[in-house]
Amino acid sequence: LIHFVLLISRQGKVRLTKWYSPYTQKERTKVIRELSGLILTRGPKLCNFVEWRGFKVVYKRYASLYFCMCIDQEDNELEVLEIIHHYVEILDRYFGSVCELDLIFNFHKAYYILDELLIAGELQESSKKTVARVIAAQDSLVEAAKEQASSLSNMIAQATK
Amino acid sequence: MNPFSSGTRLRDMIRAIRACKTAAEERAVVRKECAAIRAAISENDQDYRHRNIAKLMFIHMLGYPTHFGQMECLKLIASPGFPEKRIGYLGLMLLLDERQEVLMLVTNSIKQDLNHTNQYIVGLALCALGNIGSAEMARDLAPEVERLLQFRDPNIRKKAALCSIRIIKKVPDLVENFMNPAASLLKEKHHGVLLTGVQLCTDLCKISSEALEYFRKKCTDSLVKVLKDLVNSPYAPEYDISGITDPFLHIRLLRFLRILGQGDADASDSMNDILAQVATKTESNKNAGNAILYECVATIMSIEDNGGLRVLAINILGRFLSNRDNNIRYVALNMLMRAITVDSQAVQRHRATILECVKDSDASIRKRALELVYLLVNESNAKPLTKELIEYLEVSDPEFKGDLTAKICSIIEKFSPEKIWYIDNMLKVLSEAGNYVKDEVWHALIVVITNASNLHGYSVRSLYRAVQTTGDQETLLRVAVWCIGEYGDMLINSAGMLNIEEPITVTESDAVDVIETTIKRHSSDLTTRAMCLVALLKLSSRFPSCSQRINDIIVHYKGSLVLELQQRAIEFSSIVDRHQNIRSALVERMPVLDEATYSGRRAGSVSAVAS
Amino acid sequence: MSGHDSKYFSTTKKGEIPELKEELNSQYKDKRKDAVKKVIAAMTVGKDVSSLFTDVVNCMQTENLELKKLVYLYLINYAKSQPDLAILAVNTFVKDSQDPNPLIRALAVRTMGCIRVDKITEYLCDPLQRCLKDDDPYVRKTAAICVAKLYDINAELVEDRGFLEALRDLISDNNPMVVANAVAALAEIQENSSRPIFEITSHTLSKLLTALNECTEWGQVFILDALSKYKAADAREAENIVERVTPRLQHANCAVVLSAVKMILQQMELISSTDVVRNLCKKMAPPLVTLLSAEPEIQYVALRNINLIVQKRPTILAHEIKVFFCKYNDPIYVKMEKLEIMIKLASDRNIDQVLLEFKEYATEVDVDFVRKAVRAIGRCAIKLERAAERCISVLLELIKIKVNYVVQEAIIVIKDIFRRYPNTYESIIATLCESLDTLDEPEAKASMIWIIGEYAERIDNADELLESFLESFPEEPAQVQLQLLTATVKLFLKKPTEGPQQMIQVVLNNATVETDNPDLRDRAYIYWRLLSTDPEAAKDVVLAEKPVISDDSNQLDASLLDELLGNIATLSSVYHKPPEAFVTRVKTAQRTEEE
Amino acid sequence: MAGAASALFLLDIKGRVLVWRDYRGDVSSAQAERFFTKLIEKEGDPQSQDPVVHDDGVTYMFIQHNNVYLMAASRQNCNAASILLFLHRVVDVFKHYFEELEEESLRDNFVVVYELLDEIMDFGYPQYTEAKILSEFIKTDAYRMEVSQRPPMAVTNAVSWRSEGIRYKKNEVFLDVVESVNILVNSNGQIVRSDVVGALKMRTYLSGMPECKLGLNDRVLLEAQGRATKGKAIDLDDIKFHQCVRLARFENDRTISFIPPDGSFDLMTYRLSTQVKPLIWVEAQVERHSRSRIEIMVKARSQFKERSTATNVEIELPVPSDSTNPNVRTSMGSANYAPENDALVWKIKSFPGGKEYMLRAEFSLPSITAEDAAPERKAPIRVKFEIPYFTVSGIQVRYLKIIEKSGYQALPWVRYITMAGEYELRLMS
Repeated sequence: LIHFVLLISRQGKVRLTKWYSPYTQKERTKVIRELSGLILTRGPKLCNFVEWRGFKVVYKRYASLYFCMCIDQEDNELEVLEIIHHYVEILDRYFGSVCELDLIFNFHKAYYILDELLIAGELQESSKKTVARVIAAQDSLVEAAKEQASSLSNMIAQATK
Repeated sequence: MNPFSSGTRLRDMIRAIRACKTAAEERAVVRKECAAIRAAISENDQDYRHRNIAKLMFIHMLGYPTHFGQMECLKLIASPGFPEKRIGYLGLMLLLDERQEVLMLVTNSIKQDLNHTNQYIVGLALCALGNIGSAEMARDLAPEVERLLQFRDPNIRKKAALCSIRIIKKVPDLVENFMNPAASLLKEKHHGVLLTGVQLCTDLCKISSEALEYFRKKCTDSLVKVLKDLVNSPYAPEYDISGITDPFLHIRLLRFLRILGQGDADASDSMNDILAQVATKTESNKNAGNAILYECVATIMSIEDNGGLRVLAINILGRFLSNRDNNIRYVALNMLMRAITVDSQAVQRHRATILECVKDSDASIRKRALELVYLLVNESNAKPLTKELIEYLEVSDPEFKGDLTAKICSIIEKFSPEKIWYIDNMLKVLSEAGNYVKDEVWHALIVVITNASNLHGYSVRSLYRAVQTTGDQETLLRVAVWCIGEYGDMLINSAGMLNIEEPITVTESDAVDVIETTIKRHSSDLTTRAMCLVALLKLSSRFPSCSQRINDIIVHYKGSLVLELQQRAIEFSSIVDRHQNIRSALVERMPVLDEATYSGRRAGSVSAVAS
Repeated sequence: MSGHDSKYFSTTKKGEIPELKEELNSQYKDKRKDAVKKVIAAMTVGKDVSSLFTDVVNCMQTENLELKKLVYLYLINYAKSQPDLAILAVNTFVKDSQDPNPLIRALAVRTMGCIRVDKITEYLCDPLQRCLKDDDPYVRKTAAICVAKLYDINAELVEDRGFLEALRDLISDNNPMVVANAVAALAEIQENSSRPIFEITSHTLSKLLTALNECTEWGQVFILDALSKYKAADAREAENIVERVTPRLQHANCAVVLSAVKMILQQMELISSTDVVRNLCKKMAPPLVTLLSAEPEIQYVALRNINLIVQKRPTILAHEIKVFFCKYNDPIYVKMEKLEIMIKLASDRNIDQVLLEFKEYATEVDVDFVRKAVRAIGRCAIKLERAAERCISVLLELIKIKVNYVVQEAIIVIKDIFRRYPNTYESIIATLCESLDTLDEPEAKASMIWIIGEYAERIDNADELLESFLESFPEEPAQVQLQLLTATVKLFLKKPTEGPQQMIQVVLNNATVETDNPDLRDRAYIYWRLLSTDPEAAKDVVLAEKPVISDDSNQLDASLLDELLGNIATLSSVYHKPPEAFVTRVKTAQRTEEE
Repeated sequence: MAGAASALFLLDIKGRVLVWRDYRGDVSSAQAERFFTKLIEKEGDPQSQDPVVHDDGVTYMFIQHNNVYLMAASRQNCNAASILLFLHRVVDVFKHYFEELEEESLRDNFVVVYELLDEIMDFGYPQYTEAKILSEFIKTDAYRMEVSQRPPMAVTNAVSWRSEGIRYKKNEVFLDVVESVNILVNSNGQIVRSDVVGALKMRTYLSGMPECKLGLNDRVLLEAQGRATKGKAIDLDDIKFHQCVRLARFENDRTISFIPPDGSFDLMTYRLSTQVKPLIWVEAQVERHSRSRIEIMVKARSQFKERSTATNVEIELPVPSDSTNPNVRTSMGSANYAPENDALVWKIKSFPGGKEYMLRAEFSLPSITAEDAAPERKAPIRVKFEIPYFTVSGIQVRYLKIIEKSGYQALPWVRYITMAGEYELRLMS
């Protein structure tokens, strides 16, 4: 079970947080602070796991970003690394060679994609293609609604001229 | 429009926040933006509702309060359009969680959306329910979710499967309703549905033994076949990761089999072949393959014994342990901990490597290795291992000292071949890292010393020597103070001298000196000082000639602001002063706490905590 | 005026090192300089560029001062890891130490002193000897400090080569900055030596006091700190010294002011005339108060020191309590220290206003601050007998707000108030008992239990109240267990009825055979033996009259206070600990390692 | 108590080392990491932590400026006051060099930063921090060509703050007497604390090595000189002088004599703890209507003579952090909701003596309260203002004599102004 997903920049800025287990606002802040301190200071060649409050945090660094997932003691750390990479690849495909700025300005999209990948802290889909397809379908629903709205407002504008 | 509403776009707000140099600047920008959003909310501004929620989500991520926006998410969810619902649900999941009462208000909207004709809207509702649903919501909406497990589109079926996991975790008595539909998911070909279906079944089995029996009987063989097909499947680009088809599904199947095989010889037997195949055929040069091997080893270790498979598993771990990749070494150590109960001999072979890992530069590996070393210790290797660990204690960094000390102490307690070894080594730890030693450890040390009547003199003399050289380890001081109080006479008259001991001359006043320095030491804590007072009372009877001097020290604390010290000082000074006739009776040797019953009880309470 | 060095941080290519190597050996000066900059940039971000040692050292022989400085900087960083190669730099160093330009001469000795490699150190002696006698004061002041550096690396060498004498000579130098640095160096050397090396005679004293007027603010601090160790021969000399130091109280630099205060306080010990002392106290007050207008970090240090000063000389700031009232924007660490001093300065005259302030603080949001404010009220009650009643009524008001941590904090201080004023305020016990269930902090629990035991005869249901704690006895922290033990014994001695008798059995059993805490067991056995041998004696011992607790609970003991006052402005005065409590001698550790 | 800093670290806001200089070889860069973990390990933001932290034999002393931490590590019992003050001076030096001290300016100029770190401290002992003089021989790239190859005389001179050979066509001195009124009024309207902090701020444009002498209407001085002191003389509680002022001379005969640095500096500061009547008095009534609405009524009154006028008056009234929809009316000036400060700011451009103005405001509050929200801090009302041509203390500059051996005439210009310092009035709770 993944308890939460965190995306932290090298500067310690939070880029994405997703909590699958309940934590109060105060606890969340504390968790983020503790983990940033723990993870950002680790050297590059060390293993990608830190033990923390009886849990394990699996993290992986991609350029300036640290992707972190907190799991139970008995979960498969190596698989979680693979899940992180899976997510990153989907992001990369979606944004077209993703960079930190994409995730900052389109943070909601990163969440939409994550929601197609994980629910209740469990993996939902192992096909990148499928995720891309359902995201695209939903994006186009949004586009269609926008167009409709703008043509509607055009019509109103025309009518009230 | 409200004069405070800045009407900036999301992008512009993010830019403005990013441009801030200090936390204070950022706080100011965010607060202004929040005020503008509050203004828009109170005007019930519909056009910008989704934009405001998007902004609040960003602000929330930065850690600022956004409670005032929660109702807006509900309004967005209640609106008819997909774009509004999409952002509304996202906001709901981000700004709220299962503990908030406001969340209940959304139950009805979710119910409607679960019945929506647009499958993507159904998907949003499932996702929200699966991620933040409360027990109450789970109960209310379980029938909808159960129905959706048979929805025409696989995209919804897989979401419903994971959503069901949350439901049964929140409301375990609903397990029964989900068993049948879950089992039918296992027949699916769609990877996503199969993946989530296996997961759902696994969780059902974890929650209910009835479910476990049910799945074990009904599905073990078919699952073995599914895994077999997967392992032998031809190249499938959509699911391929470094040459392996869907490692995620591999791992989930292996995990489910583990649960089914555990404690059931028949089920275990039926999966032997496929496990052997996975263990031998899986490529181990990439992470995905190693992840599968790791899972496979875990399954082999857990299911009913099959010697051949275990050897295979231990060999894999051996390879892992000598891998240069720290991740692989870490999981090897992790898995060896579980393997030790199955085959401790095999793990012992790697002892030297594991001990090296205790000194690794990687804190995570160090910690894992230490846990493992602890499990590896037995009567035959306790002495050299303890020696090695104590030596390492001196150079280890402060963060690690706490863990290391605790483990060393525990090893000493568990495996000491003779008491003198126990005492000697404990003294070493106390002198080196006494400030990291927990109460129960030094308590236990005193219990051991008191029970070893032939070592009383030896102990008090060793302690006396130890505090002469290291006076700043709190627990060392406490044990020394207690022993000097209790066995002060043996310190002076060299009673019970062992032939390995160097002779030592200590006068009565030397002994009192130790206590006096300790009680007056600026950094001594309350417990140590309080113990000093008892020690002084004892010494006043053991060394009558020092009685006056001792009373002078005690009297000083009669006006102490510290409750415990004042009370003791008043009582003890009165005893020394006015009740000399009963004094020696009061402080004669303390009854010994019977070691056997005591440690038995302690072990009992420890295992109670552990379970 | 911003430069463009940042571009160097962006290069993270793999072939960086070979590329740099090539550039360092370029035939073009500018290219070489740029390359060295890149090397330093890499070093700055923590990359290991030690493999370029030879190439960088090759750039050392240059007319360009900036480049030279960069190469030196590199040497300071890496010489230790490449001691064999470091020798390559020696020639240039020695040459530079004779350069016509004083900047370069000083730079050379300064840098050589920073390179802690034996081979370099050997070659440092001659240039250092020359530079100590250099015509240019800038070189001499650098050389003076360099002697201390050398002493840190190789003390024997310093003593053998007569550097100590040379350093002592510099005290009479005509340049104030040279004098100040020589003093700093000598003081440091003295600190690490058991032999007398830097003994201040009345002659040097006078010279140094004169130098004070002319040297930089930092130099003034060195000199004042060194002189504060000086023991005047008699009151007259002390007064003389003080007279020459007092003008420093007007210095804008807070460190100068604090060091001057230190020196004055030291000399005041010798001055017997009460008039002079009173006058000096009056003089020191305004500068001490002004320290509170400094930056918050300095305020913090000042407050920690003022805390010591008012313990020794309470009169100095007796009338200035208002400046210690907390401002809204004071950082929490300043507020906490101010509170501490407010307690110390509270008096019958100002207590009403102080209480109003404390009450205000007690309703703030910062939990630690609120706790401290509540405790402060109690401590004032203990300190000021005539104000005790007012303090207690404020505490009771606060208890009524029912904020959990306020209640617990209040109970902790009220038990002290009871011990300070026996038989005066016990009427409030009933109010306290109402909060019994809400206590979850050991200290508060222990305090409440003590109150119940101590006043068992006045509390009708004392046995019930204590009994409610017994069930959880094994899980309680030791502090609470010990108080429960004592309280039960008291209850039994006061009301030897059936209930308490059973309770005492349970408690004694729990505290002897059911625990491994040796201290608790000792305590319980002593009670047990006492009760069984001589119940009358037990009463006499346990219920003995208590001396009233003293009101100076938070005072340091006199010898420690004096030691700390001698360390005003230093870390020791900030920590309120003697230096040896936090200074660990790294050097000795290193030496034993080498052996 | 000899003791020195071991190293100086410049860290970014997340505790990563930007530049550091090792002075004694007994700490490593790992220390910076330990320092920062130590800092964030405790709850709350680093700004609320003690500025002196001890960990495992090393003491860390630090200050923050913009997005940079300046931290000195020491293993000895060093002079904490001196080191912390030194860190503040380092900020001044960097500001002089780079205009602003922040992460970017340090990165962009790391070479100069290293050079400066080498010069301002040696073996952990503060050496020299006069930015103006330093910039004569340590220059940034742009000015590199003009670098002097020798240490300026001033570095080691008794007059370490001024170089020789300064020339101006027109010799002028500007002297501003600025008094800040600090006041704290309790919620019951009682003045808890009040004092005045004054500063004589100088800007000098003088040639050569001028000798200056300043005369004030200081009662002690006037009495010493046997002059009549009725009404005009003032008592200054505590005077602090710039290091250029001859302290021993002042101690002897209260003469303020000095050779000034070039440019601007604070010649002296003083403090007056006599209680002053609050120049602007503010009363506020706050009414909370359940959790939905809050009403504020404010009266502001000027309590100084009618012939003076306060300008740029700003009254900051605290409001709950989630206030919405302000509705404000004022009898004078304008009021704006400033959510960045959780306040309503009432600005009055010109506020003559003896006047009273009113403000009424209403805010609405959201119905949902924050989960585990900390109770709101009880902020006081804060007031800012300036009153030109006026000092509370009545201090007067009687003369400023400037004597230089070339004998030029220099013009002194003197101005007076009073302003609000920490001017706080606690709200009724």
